[in-house]
Amino acid sequence: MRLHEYQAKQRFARYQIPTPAGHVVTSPQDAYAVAAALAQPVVLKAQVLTGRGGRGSGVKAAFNAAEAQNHAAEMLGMKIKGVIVRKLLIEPVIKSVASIYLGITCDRNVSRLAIMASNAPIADIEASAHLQPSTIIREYIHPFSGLHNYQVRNLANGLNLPREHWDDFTRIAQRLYRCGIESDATLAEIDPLALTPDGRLLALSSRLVIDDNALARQPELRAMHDSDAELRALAQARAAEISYIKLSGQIGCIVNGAGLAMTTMDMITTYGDGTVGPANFLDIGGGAQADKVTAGLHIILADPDVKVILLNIFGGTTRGDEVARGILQALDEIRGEGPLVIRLMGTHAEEGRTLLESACPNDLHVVTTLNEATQLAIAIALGTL
Amino acid sequence: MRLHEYQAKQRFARYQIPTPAGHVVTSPQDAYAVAAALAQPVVLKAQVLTGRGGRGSGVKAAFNAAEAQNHAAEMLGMKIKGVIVRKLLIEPVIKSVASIYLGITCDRNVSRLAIMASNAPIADIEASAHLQPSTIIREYIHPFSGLHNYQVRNLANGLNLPREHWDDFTRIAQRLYRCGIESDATLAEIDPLALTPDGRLLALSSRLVIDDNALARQPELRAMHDSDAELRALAQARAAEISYIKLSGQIGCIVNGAGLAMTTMDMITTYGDGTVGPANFLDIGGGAQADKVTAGLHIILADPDVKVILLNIFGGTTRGDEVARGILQALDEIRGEGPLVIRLMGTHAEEGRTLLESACPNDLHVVTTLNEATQLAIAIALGTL
Amino acid sequence: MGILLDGHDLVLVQGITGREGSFHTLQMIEYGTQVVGGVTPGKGGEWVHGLPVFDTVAAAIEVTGANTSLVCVNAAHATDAIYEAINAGIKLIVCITEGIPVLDMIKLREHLRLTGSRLIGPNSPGLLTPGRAKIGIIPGYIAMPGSVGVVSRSGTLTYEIVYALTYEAIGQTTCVGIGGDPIVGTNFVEVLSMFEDDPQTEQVVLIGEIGGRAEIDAAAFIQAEMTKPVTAFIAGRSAPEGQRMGHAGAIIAGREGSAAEKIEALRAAGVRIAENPEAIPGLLAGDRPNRRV
Amino acid sequence: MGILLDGHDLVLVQGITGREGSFHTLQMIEYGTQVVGGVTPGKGGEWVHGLPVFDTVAAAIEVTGANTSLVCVNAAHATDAIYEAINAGIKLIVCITEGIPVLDMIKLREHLRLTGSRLIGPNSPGLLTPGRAKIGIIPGYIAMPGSVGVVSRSGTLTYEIVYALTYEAIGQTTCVGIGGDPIVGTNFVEVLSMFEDDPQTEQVVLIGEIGGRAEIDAAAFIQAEMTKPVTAFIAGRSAPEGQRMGHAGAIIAGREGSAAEKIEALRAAGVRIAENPEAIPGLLAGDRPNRRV
Repeated sequence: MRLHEYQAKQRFARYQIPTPAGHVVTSPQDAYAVAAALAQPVVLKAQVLTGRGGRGSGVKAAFNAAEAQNHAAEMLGMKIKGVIVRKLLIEPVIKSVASIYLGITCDRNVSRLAIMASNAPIADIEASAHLQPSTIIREYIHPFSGLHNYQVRNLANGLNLPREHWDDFTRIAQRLYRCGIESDATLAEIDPLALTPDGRLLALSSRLVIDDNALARQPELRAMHDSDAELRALAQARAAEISYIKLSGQIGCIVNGAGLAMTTMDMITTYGDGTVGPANFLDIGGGAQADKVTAGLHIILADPDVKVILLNIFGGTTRGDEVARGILQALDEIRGEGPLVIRLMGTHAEEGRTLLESACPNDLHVVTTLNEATQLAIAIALGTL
Repeated sequence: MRLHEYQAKQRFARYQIPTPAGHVVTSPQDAYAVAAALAQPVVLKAQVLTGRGGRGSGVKAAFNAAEAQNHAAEMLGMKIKGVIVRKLLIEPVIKSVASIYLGITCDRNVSRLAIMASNAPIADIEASAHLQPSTIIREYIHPFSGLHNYQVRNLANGLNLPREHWDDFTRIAQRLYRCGIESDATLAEIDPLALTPDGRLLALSSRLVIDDNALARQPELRAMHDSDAELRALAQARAAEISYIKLSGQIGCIVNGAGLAMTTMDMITTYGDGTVGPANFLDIGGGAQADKVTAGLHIILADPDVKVILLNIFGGTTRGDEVARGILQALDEIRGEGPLVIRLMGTHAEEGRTLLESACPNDLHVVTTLNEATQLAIAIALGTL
Repeated sequence: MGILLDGHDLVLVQGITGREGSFHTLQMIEYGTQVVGGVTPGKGGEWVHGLPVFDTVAAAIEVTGANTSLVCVNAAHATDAIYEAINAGIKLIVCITEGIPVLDMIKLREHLRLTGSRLIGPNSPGLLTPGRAKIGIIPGYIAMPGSVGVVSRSGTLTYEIVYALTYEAIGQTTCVGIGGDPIVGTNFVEVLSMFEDDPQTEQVVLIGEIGGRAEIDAAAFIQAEMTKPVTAFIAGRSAPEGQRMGHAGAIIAGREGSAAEKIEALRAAGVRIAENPEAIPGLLAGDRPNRRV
Repeated sequence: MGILLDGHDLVLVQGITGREGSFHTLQMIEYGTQVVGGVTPGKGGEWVHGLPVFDTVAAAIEVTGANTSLVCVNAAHATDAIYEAINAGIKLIVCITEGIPVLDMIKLREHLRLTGSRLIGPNSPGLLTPGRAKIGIIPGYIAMPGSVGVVSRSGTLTYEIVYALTYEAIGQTTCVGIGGDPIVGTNFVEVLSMFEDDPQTEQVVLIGEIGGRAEIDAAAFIQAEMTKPVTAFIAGRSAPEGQRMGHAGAIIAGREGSAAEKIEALRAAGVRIAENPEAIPGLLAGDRPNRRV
């Protein structure tokens, strides 16, 4: 779960990581007031949770309060990657004589956290954790003894950071580490950490991504999640505890199991041959529970791109007839329209398929193999059936 | 550094370890008020830092406020092992259907913390850490992965604690562990942890001993130290960063180095043969700094038992003449009275001894060997010189 | 006989009194696994499917002599259960729990390095030696005894592929799900190495997916150390960058972890790559009977 | 040649620019130790006694080839310095720092177990091989080359006893101070074992004190494994229970750690016990020249 930049900075402030004096506003009037109070050039940052936000069209500078108000009027309500901007973070423009990247993430290949620093921005820290470009200085953090000061000094040394800033840099890195660990962050980064003309180190931009698996023990952070600032479908999926990713094709997929869902997606892409593709990735999890099928159908039916739905269930230890009854119950609740291809496999799958075919014949196609299912869905999407 | 029981309980409360609703008072009137407000039988506990306080004459029960006031009047101002009682902790008397000992300390022999539990009180947990009486259930805590819940369940199982209390017991043990670790405690104990008739677990008595070596990074705990509640000489020694322990003999010792100080003490005891003994252990540390000699002399001269002072310095890499000048400077500052035996060894020790002999002949005896020094001091103490 | 299970496996189910734990215990017993007991703290003394339940793993081992454990405990308590199993001396631990926080796994992984215990998972469907025993939740009916070793990061995709093999009458020695999390107790290379050493296993099917470099490491190992043929399928060729595809571990970060990269590395190591799961049986080495079951 | 120092010791001083660090660096150089440089974070590029100062241990090793380190850093930064030395590959680390918190030492001790580095100390005077080299603060003039190994938990008491030996013209192979803290990197048994294996060492003097059971363990080792005679002195026979006697480690807890208990165990293991330090030379085995220096 990503935090907004302003939320990450609030969290940083609790760990005494210095950040600019920022405020969040939701109206142009407030933007004027905040900029006027700051009485210096400001930067306005749209707070949306799409990709690596806080860059591009989502950031504007203003020399005075009036300009800040104008920018805010423009920015509030605009869409960034489909999400409406509802909040702006306004901060003073900070001059800097040097910019440092400092970030902590998990390097899964060595099963450790890595702390990385660079004199240039790092585009993608998770990737950089393993790749080793020479411009990035890196230290692995021992899972038990933690981040040592000497390791931070190694970073400072590698960055050629003037020594009078080493103590400051060490404190900030240790606080970032503690903040990250105590927040169950899979990514904690400062980009850039600016060295100001008067010799302070300041976290100009910040990013915290919280491990979804740890949200249960991080109630405070979980409560910070802003579902208004992400796509509606994502928020719905999160609530239903299913995994959903919007793609650009026409075939809505509902699959149990991540690997099988990706495989379904891959096969649609291959056989679709550039003309037809998957509308989404959607994994309802290993079992085949009716409520998750229902939630998945809800999300996909709301997607205007979808022309046909492909439901691919491999029942595992769940009996096929039970799965079929669950699907029928879900369809009954939804009462959605449009063609549906169902591929059902597993123990007693045949009974399940019979049940499905007899119960609900209109627009419903029941098949056995993955190949059949994919090609049938593609044919329906192309209108060639 | 030991905390008062009330301080330990305040600390426990911060970690949500349940304790009785106690208050500290410094006057009989306040004792009346607190007992009246509690409106039930109370226990008054003298808050002094001598040995395993909070037991024996330092604890009294009262059935009502008037009785509490009377007890308080008696207890406040009384001396326990030489220390005046200035504070009383007043708590409601808690009924219990079972009492558990629960404590965490370092078992130096395995270089780990051990958590121990028992259905009977443990008189000396540090000793018990290694000794393994069968009534004590024990789990070693891995320094990196910490205390696991399953380990606490092993304790609960061994105690035959009814299962409905396991979750509660686990929470309390984990909190005690966190409190101990985060307080740099060398001992964190609840004795007893009472099971009340209504099924709650409550820390009736608590003890926290903080690692002296960690006080620099525990400023809040260091500030809690109550030097009014320990012997004056101990407080002085602590302030001067020298190590002092009062003993019952007549020969005041000032030595550099703990091992050498103990050896000096041992030799006085042996040669003193039951008639004369060391008045104290006093280690000014490995070097031979003048300010520590001064502080040591101050403490010893204030001890009415002392008949003669034995200063035993092995100079190590410090030159003997420098050490001698330091001693002379200290003696000059102090202008104390009474006989003094000085044994000075190390590089250039002879020059040092000459310097001492020529500078300050009255009542000052300069010797070379440990045997000479000890026997001379004993002779002086016995008046046989 | 297959790998990991050696016929002397006395299995404990941690979380046996739960809905899942109880269900899969029965499935395992029916499949022939020697389940000897279970552990649920606070429920010691109860019985599930005729098996004794204990409060602690230590007590369970003392009574039953268990040496293997299935951890079927929710994410909040799963690592505690695993530490308990490790520190009580259990040698093989299979964890099916999904959703263990990554920082917990980092610590646990380090702890495992220092002990003699092996963890399969977490977020693993477990392992199954057809006709003999299974630990975990892989459905028994999809498999049959034979000479193909299967190792996978997925759950239902594994079933799909094992079923496809069985459908073509191609049996398996052991099917191992190593789990879909970014940090797991046992990786591809370790399982490949066991298959290489296993006299029953003649060839191996590897089922990978996007994210991390486990398949790249596997390719390096196959090239350097393996004599047995390997066929692979990699899921997620069409996955977008930077998105977590269901599995916590399935995410392409920058240039790293894409299916293309992995397929290339495996091909270079001499591995045959299947375009889809149903193509795998046809790609296997040797003359296999192609009859329907 | 003595133990621990092997003649190829290239020594780094961590904290070389401090008052103590600088002083003892000079003392070590004068005694013949090959000190090759120092480390003080933020002072790289400076020079002390003609030796280069580096910001990090890694840089110092790269330039000087150091394989040994003296940690002469205050308690707040000492463990960081030790971890830095360990993780940079230093094999022998001597730490003279007093006052390291016990929880830090518990962690460090565990970390040391997992690495190939040896720590002497903390709160140790260091070690000295007479006439050859010393690492730490043991004064050189108190010692002379010979065949007695000395191992001790104390500082000045060690000097006292080594000096008493030298005064009687009884030379030493190596003098090792293992440190007076409750948790130290190297214990009596490890050093005794090195003396047992060292061809130059003919007998050993062990200087113990109250607290813990290091001397009890030593007694067991002496009885079971040692062929060379051992003479011991134990400080603190008159120490009261429950009081920390200067050294963090010197405390009698209940029935454990008393001098009487230790003396009894050592005696039972065939060790001669000295009643006071000056009695040690007279108790040593063999015909030793008894002339004054």
